[in-house]
Amino acid sequence: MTQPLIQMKNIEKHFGSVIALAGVSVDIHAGECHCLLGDNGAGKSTFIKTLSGVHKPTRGEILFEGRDMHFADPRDAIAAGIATVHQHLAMIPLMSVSRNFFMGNEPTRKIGPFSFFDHDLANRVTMQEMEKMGIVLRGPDQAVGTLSGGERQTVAIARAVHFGARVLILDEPTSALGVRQTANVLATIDTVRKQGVAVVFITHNVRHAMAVGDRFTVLNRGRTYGTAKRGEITPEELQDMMAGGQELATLESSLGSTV
Amino acid sequence: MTQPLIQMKNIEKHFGSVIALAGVSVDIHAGECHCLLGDNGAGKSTFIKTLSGVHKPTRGEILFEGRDMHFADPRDAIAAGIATVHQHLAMIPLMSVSRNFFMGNEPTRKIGPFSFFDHDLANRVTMQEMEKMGIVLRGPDQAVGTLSGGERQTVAIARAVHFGARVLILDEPTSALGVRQTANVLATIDTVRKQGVAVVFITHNVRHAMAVGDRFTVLNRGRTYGTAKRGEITPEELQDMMAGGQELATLESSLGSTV
Amino acid sequence: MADTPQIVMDERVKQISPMRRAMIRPELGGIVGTIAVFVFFGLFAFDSGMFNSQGIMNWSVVSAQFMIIAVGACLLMIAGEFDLSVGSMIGFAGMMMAIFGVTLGWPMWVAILVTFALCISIGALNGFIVVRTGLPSFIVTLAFLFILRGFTIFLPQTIERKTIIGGIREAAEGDWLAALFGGTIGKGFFTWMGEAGIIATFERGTRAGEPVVNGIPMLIVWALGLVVVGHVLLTRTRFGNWIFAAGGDAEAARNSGVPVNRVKITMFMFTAFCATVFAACQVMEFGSAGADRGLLKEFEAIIAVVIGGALLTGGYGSVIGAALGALIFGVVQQGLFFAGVESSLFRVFLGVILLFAVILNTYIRRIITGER
Amino acid sequence: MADTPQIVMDERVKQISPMRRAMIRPELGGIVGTIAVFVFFGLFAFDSGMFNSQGIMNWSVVSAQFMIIAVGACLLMIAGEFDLSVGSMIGFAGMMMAIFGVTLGWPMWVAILVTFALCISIGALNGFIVVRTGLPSFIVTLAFLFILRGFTIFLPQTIERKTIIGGIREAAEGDWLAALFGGTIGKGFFTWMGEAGIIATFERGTRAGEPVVNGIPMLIVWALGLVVVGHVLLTRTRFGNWIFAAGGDAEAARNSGVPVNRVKITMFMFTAFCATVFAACQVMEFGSAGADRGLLKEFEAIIAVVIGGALLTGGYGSVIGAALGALIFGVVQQGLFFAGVESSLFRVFLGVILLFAVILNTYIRRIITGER
Amino acid sequence: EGEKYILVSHAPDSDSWWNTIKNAIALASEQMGVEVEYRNPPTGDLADMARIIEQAAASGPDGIITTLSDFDVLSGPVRSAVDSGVDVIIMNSGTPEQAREVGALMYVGQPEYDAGLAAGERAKEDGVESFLCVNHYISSPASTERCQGFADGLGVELGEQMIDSGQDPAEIKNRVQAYLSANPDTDAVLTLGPTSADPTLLALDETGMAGDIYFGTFDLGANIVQGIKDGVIEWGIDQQPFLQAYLPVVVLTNYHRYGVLPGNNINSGPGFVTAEGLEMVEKFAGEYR
Ligand SMILES: Nc1ncnc2c1ncn2[C@@H]1O[C@H](COP(=O)(O)OP(=O)(O)OP(=O)(O)O)[C@@H](O)[C@H]1O
Ligand SMILES: Nc1ncnc2c1ncn2[C@@H]1O[C@H](COP(=O)(O)OP(=O)(O)OP(=O)(O)O)[C@@H](O)[C@H]1O
Ligand SMILES: [Mg+2]
Ligand SMILES: [Mg+2]
Repeated sequence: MTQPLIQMKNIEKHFGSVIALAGVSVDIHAGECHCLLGDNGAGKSTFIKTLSGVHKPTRGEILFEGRDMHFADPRDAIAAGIATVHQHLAMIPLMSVSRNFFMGNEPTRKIGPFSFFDHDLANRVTMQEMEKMGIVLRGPDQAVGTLSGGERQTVAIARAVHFGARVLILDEPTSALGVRQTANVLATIDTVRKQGVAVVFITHNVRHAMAVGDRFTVLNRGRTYGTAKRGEITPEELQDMMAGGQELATLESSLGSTV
Repeated sequence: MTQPLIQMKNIEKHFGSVIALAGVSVDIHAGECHCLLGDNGAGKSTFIKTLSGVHKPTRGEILFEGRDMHFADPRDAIAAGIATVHQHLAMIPLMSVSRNFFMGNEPTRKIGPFSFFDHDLANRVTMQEMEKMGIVLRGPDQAVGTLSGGERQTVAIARAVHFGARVLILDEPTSALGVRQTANVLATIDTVRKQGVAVVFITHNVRHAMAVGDRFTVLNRGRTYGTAKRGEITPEELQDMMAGGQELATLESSLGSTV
Repeated sequence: MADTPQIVMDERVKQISPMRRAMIRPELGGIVGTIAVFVFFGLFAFDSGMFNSQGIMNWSVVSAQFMIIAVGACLLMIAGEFDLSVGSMIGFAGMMMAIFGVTLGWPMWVAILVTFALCISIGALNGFIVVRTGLPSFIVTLAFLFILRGFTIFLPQTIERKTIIGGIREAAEGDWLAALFGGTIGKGFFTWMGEAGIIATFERGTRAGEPVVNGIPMLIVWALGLVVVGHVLLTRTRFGNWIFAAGGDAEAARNSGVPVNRVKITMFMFTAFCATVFAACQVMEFGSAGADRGLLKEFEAIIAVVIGGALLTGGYGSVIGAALGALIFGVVQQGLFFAGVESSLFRVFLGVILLFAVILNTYIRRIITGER
Repeated sequence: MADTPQIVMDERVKQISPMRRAMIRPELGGIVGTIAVFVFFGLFAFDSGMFNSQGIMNWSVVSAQFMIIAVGACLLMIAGEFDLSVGSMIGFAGMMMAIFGVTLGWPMWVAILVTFALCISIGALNGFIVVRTGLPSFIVTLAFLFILRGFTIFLPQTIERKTIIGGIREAAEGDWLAALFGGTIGKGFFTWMGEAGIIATFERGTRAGEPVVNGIPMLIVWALGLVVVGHVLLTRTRFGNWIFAAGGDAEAARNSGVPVNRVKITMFMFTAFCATVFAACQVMEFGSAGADRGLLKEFEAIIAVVIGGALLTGGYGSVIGAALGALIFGVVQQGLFFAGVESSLFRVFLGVILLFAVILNTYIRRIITGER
Repeated sequence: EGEKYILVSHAPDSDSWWNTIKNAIALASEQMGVEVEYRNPPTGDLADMARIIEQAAASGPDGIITTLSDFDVLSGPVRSAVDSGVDVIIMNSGTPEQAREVGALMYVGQPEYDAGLAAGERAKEDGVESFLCVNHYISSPASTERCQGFADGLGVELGEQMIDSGQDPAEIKNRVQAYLSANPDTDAVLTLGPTSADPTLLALDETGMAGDIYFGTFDLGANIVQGIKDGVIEWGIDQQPFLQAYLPVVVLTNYHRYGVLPGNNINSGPGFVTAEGLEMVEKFAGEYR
């Protein structure tokens, strides 16, 4: 096995009196989709936020291609090639799609000593990228607020794909999406992975995870509960792990199969 | 078949230039779980909001036990026995759990000519009901903002169950929940249904729908796409309907089975 | 069917001691501040007359004034809105009472009642515009700040050719309703105290021998009454729950069956009511109405409420806290005079206290609500 | 792998005509308002001298004043904060220039530069407190409103024994930097116009024969300069995108790599810079600094910005709009005088215009952003 | 020795005219060896001022010096102060009659309406028929009285000749210009103090009307004195605020020490300051004048 792109070792994160992460270790490889699973409040979002520079871990280390990394803020993580689609959308409804698309990564053009936001480029790229994802915008200056939830999610993913050269993190991207949109997102993950990008995919849906995941790490109450490879585990086993090891047998029998 | 508890006939709803509902008809029976499915933006939330009194339908009629109903605002719907858990949580983070629980339905006690909020009763009932749902609170005066997302969802459902004598509407209650919490909610739906309450359950997850649904209505672009009974339809057929009739065959083959 | 799995207390959170929990309440900042303020002035201004009967009455009256408008502002702020037109409303209400009662010569009780009706309607209009258009109340009430002040200057100027109308005390003589705002109570008790030598008496003039403080002004009675009513309304009634809900998240409250618009409009009306009470007490006590009355009172009300721990964005706060905030504000303001601090520095103190108070309150609130 | 299904335009939305789309922009309210205002006064005050060269200069200068502070307030408001200390800052900055330049006798350019540095640092402090504590800027800047005004009264009183410090014009004589704020430009051109009879000349008094308008005041130059810089910054640069993002949703912007805190603090500093420019122009023109300068200017700035279509809660607005808002404000204010309207009614007009403007702007904004 | 006096004014603390008062009491307290404090309502709200007088009385000083800018509001608190044994002198605004009525020892000042009236009569003699009164403090009754008195002195209706100018110098300047160009046949301008006089000077200078239009003002300041010197301002009505603050302190001290008291009220104004004898005025304008 090659050297992992990112190694996160024994990450801990405390918020005041709340211990959100009590030691989580995960390796992320290029060209692989790593699924992060676990109960509500298990610490998945907190964990990926330490990776994307939003939170500084209280303890533990992050190695990027074997070298120690310290992100002071999300800009650093983005600069290092880590693109994130957060659970609670990182879109600004009042701004246009193209301004949102390039938020924090604005293309500039120099005119004399001054550098200006290159609107033409931004608009062109935005239209192209959105078209690739199968969404035809009225225009690049349409406000994000006028898009449907699924469309917004798609903008966020398209943006992350466009900029996220090395690692793409998706925090429950499919939870509010319809079947068709979900299929779309899963297909995108598949494409991106095949291009050699490392994908971290958080979901509560076993089927979505099984559909695209190469490896599965389950968190439980702020700790790593276990990691499994594709093919080594059945959906039912995975589901039991996600529920914190509790067998959901009684539910199964009355309501049928895996939820 | 008995008379439906609620009949909604040709409901239309326009927002300015946007036509959100272009004529949707659904019957809801007591003791039955009616699943409402459909793409993002199909109009599911808008539809149930006309039922719960949030929106007034532009056209169409609502019959409650055969009689014409007009809800001026959510209070009327609640008074008629329609309890709703909205997609975007109807909880107020800064308020205590018991105040949230009884919001809009405050129990009062008369002292002389004045009626006062009966805090003791409210606290007692809240603790009881939350315990029934398997959540032990620090105390009834704990602020909702300190609960995890799953716990909040549970408060909302417990509240609706407690007050929703006749009809319980759940708008994507499981989308952000973990496996265990989801199982919990599905089990609750099952219990409530067996008590003779009519349940309207919105979800994007075919398996959740199949697990508890008695009938399935699929909306598409503001219209009823079709209604099916449990046992008359396979999960795969249902999924195709939800995606607006498009076959997701290509996706299936590469990513395996239903998502 | 599943038996619902038993969820146990989260081991990942440190327990908070019951003692600490009992202390952590919205009013805590106000209580701490009040104690601090009294200790401070007790040390630095004790022999300045601040704590003799006249001195106590002095800062009590000032605090009571702040309290009256703070109660209204507090409930409105908890309901998620605020009102910048309070100060102008005070000036306007006083002026209307004067115009009705003196210029037009109506019986004073009619003048007062009509003014109350008028001002409460303006409050309702404010609220109506806010809930109807969805505009921020900052802007709507800022507009009314100007509109009401404009009329308060324009009307007497046009009608009476001056910006101040006097003679109200004479017009109100013997009026039953005016006495509710202008008089004092407990006269007998204070006279007794004066005779017993417990409080000082006048030394000369027509009132020689009478006690220097001859009763509790109705202003204070109103203030305490409003605080009690406001507190009970907020914490002990169904309507109080609606106020919190409307301010916490209007949309969520509406969906849960809370009549949010009604609650907000009612609170705007209540704020207008408080402003009118303030104006009535002022006019009856001083006997005149001027175009400059109430300037900047809206800020003073907001400051008292915020010092008292309420959240500017709504949904959180307490009337008791606001009342303590008003007390702190009043005591500091008058106390600085007693302590002989250079008066232009008063504002500097006010600003610094305000900053400290909100920082303390934010800290307390985060503990209570688990806000992040 | 799936080929992504082609999603077509939603047939459930009526198309908006290109003409309508071109018109619907944040400035529209401002443009419509400006036209309305000019038409109105063109009809009712045309022969009052409002539109001769002197009259034009008259309302231009007033509007330019508003513009200078409106540009700062606009960018800050778009970045999601606002500043109630602008007015006090104007008074404070002017007073510091006077104390440095006159009392301490420093060269005027040193005095000006030091004052700029000082005021911008105070702006940064405001911003720092806001981003650090997460308190609403309303409260923090309200505290500074009091603190700065307190010092503006206290300092000269202690140092100079007066609250107006004059003699600044004399101290600034021949100073290169002071000329940037106090002078006029284009004198030659106006003299020529006067001689050519294009503009009127004085008929009586000490300056008979000179043109009635003898140059464009630097105040106007600054106003236009700031509007252009602000507009380019906001719409054409990367930083401008950050301003929108910081105001639209600070958390989302931060997660996307926008340095939100830096943006907000910078905007507080820019607002302070604008206030100081205002103060410098005023001090140089009038030759004195007074403790009462700048009262209520914070509201006037906010009103201009809001009339210009910006959203009070941040993330939306335009500098051109704010400039038009300032123009409307200035023209209405002066126009009412030209038209001979009773001057105390000015406030009533202001309030009514403010209400109408925001309602119009809200309507436009909903169309643009699809807000609900 | 060390008697304690409190001077209460009605002015908001940004009003610069009161500065002279502060300087005067500083000087008087130093010379007489007494302690004098200055108090005022921060926003100029007279109801707040009533509280300050009550507070002052409560703190038990030997005497209070206060203005009586609204008799209705202030008479109660002042009378209580008198009755509780504090000696009071009324200064600046109010009238001698009102001072007597509240039981004050005496009145030092310039009755505002009378001052306006005198000014109006003087202007009438000089042939003025219409005027503009620049009121920068419209909500204060005293300033309106000045304008009213002036109008009555001229024998004309005040009407819309009084404008609410606000306190921003640029706005004052431009409002004056706007009024004058809309009403070009205005004969005279009356300003109520340095706040409105300074910008008005500039306004007249810019419109070239300086020296041409009849210009009178209340109260003095550095620029006003310069204006008088330049012949732009006809006269300034000097109510000599220095005396209004200085004399009461001296009177009270001597009264308390030796029991002596002047037999009458002192009118510190109106005195018309014109181009003659300006030297001392010029030197101390804004500080002691
Ligand atoms: N800023 C914060 N301050 C305090 N506690 C926090 C903070 N952020 C998260 N937590 C707590 O940390 C724990 C982990 O939260 P996190 O959001 O990482 O869970 P999650 O696994 O993403 O859950 P979900 O599946 O519901 O999204 C929770 O108990 C949460 O309440
Ligand atoms: N208040 C409103 N004003 C304008 N348009 C609206 C409003 N509410 C909903 N819509 C539009 O109506 C359509 C239906 O929205 P709705 O929320 O009902 O969809 P949904 O089926 O619940 O979707 P999802 O599965 O994403 O929750 C969407 O196009 C939405 O943009
Ligand atoms: Mg999460
Ligand atoms: Mg929905």
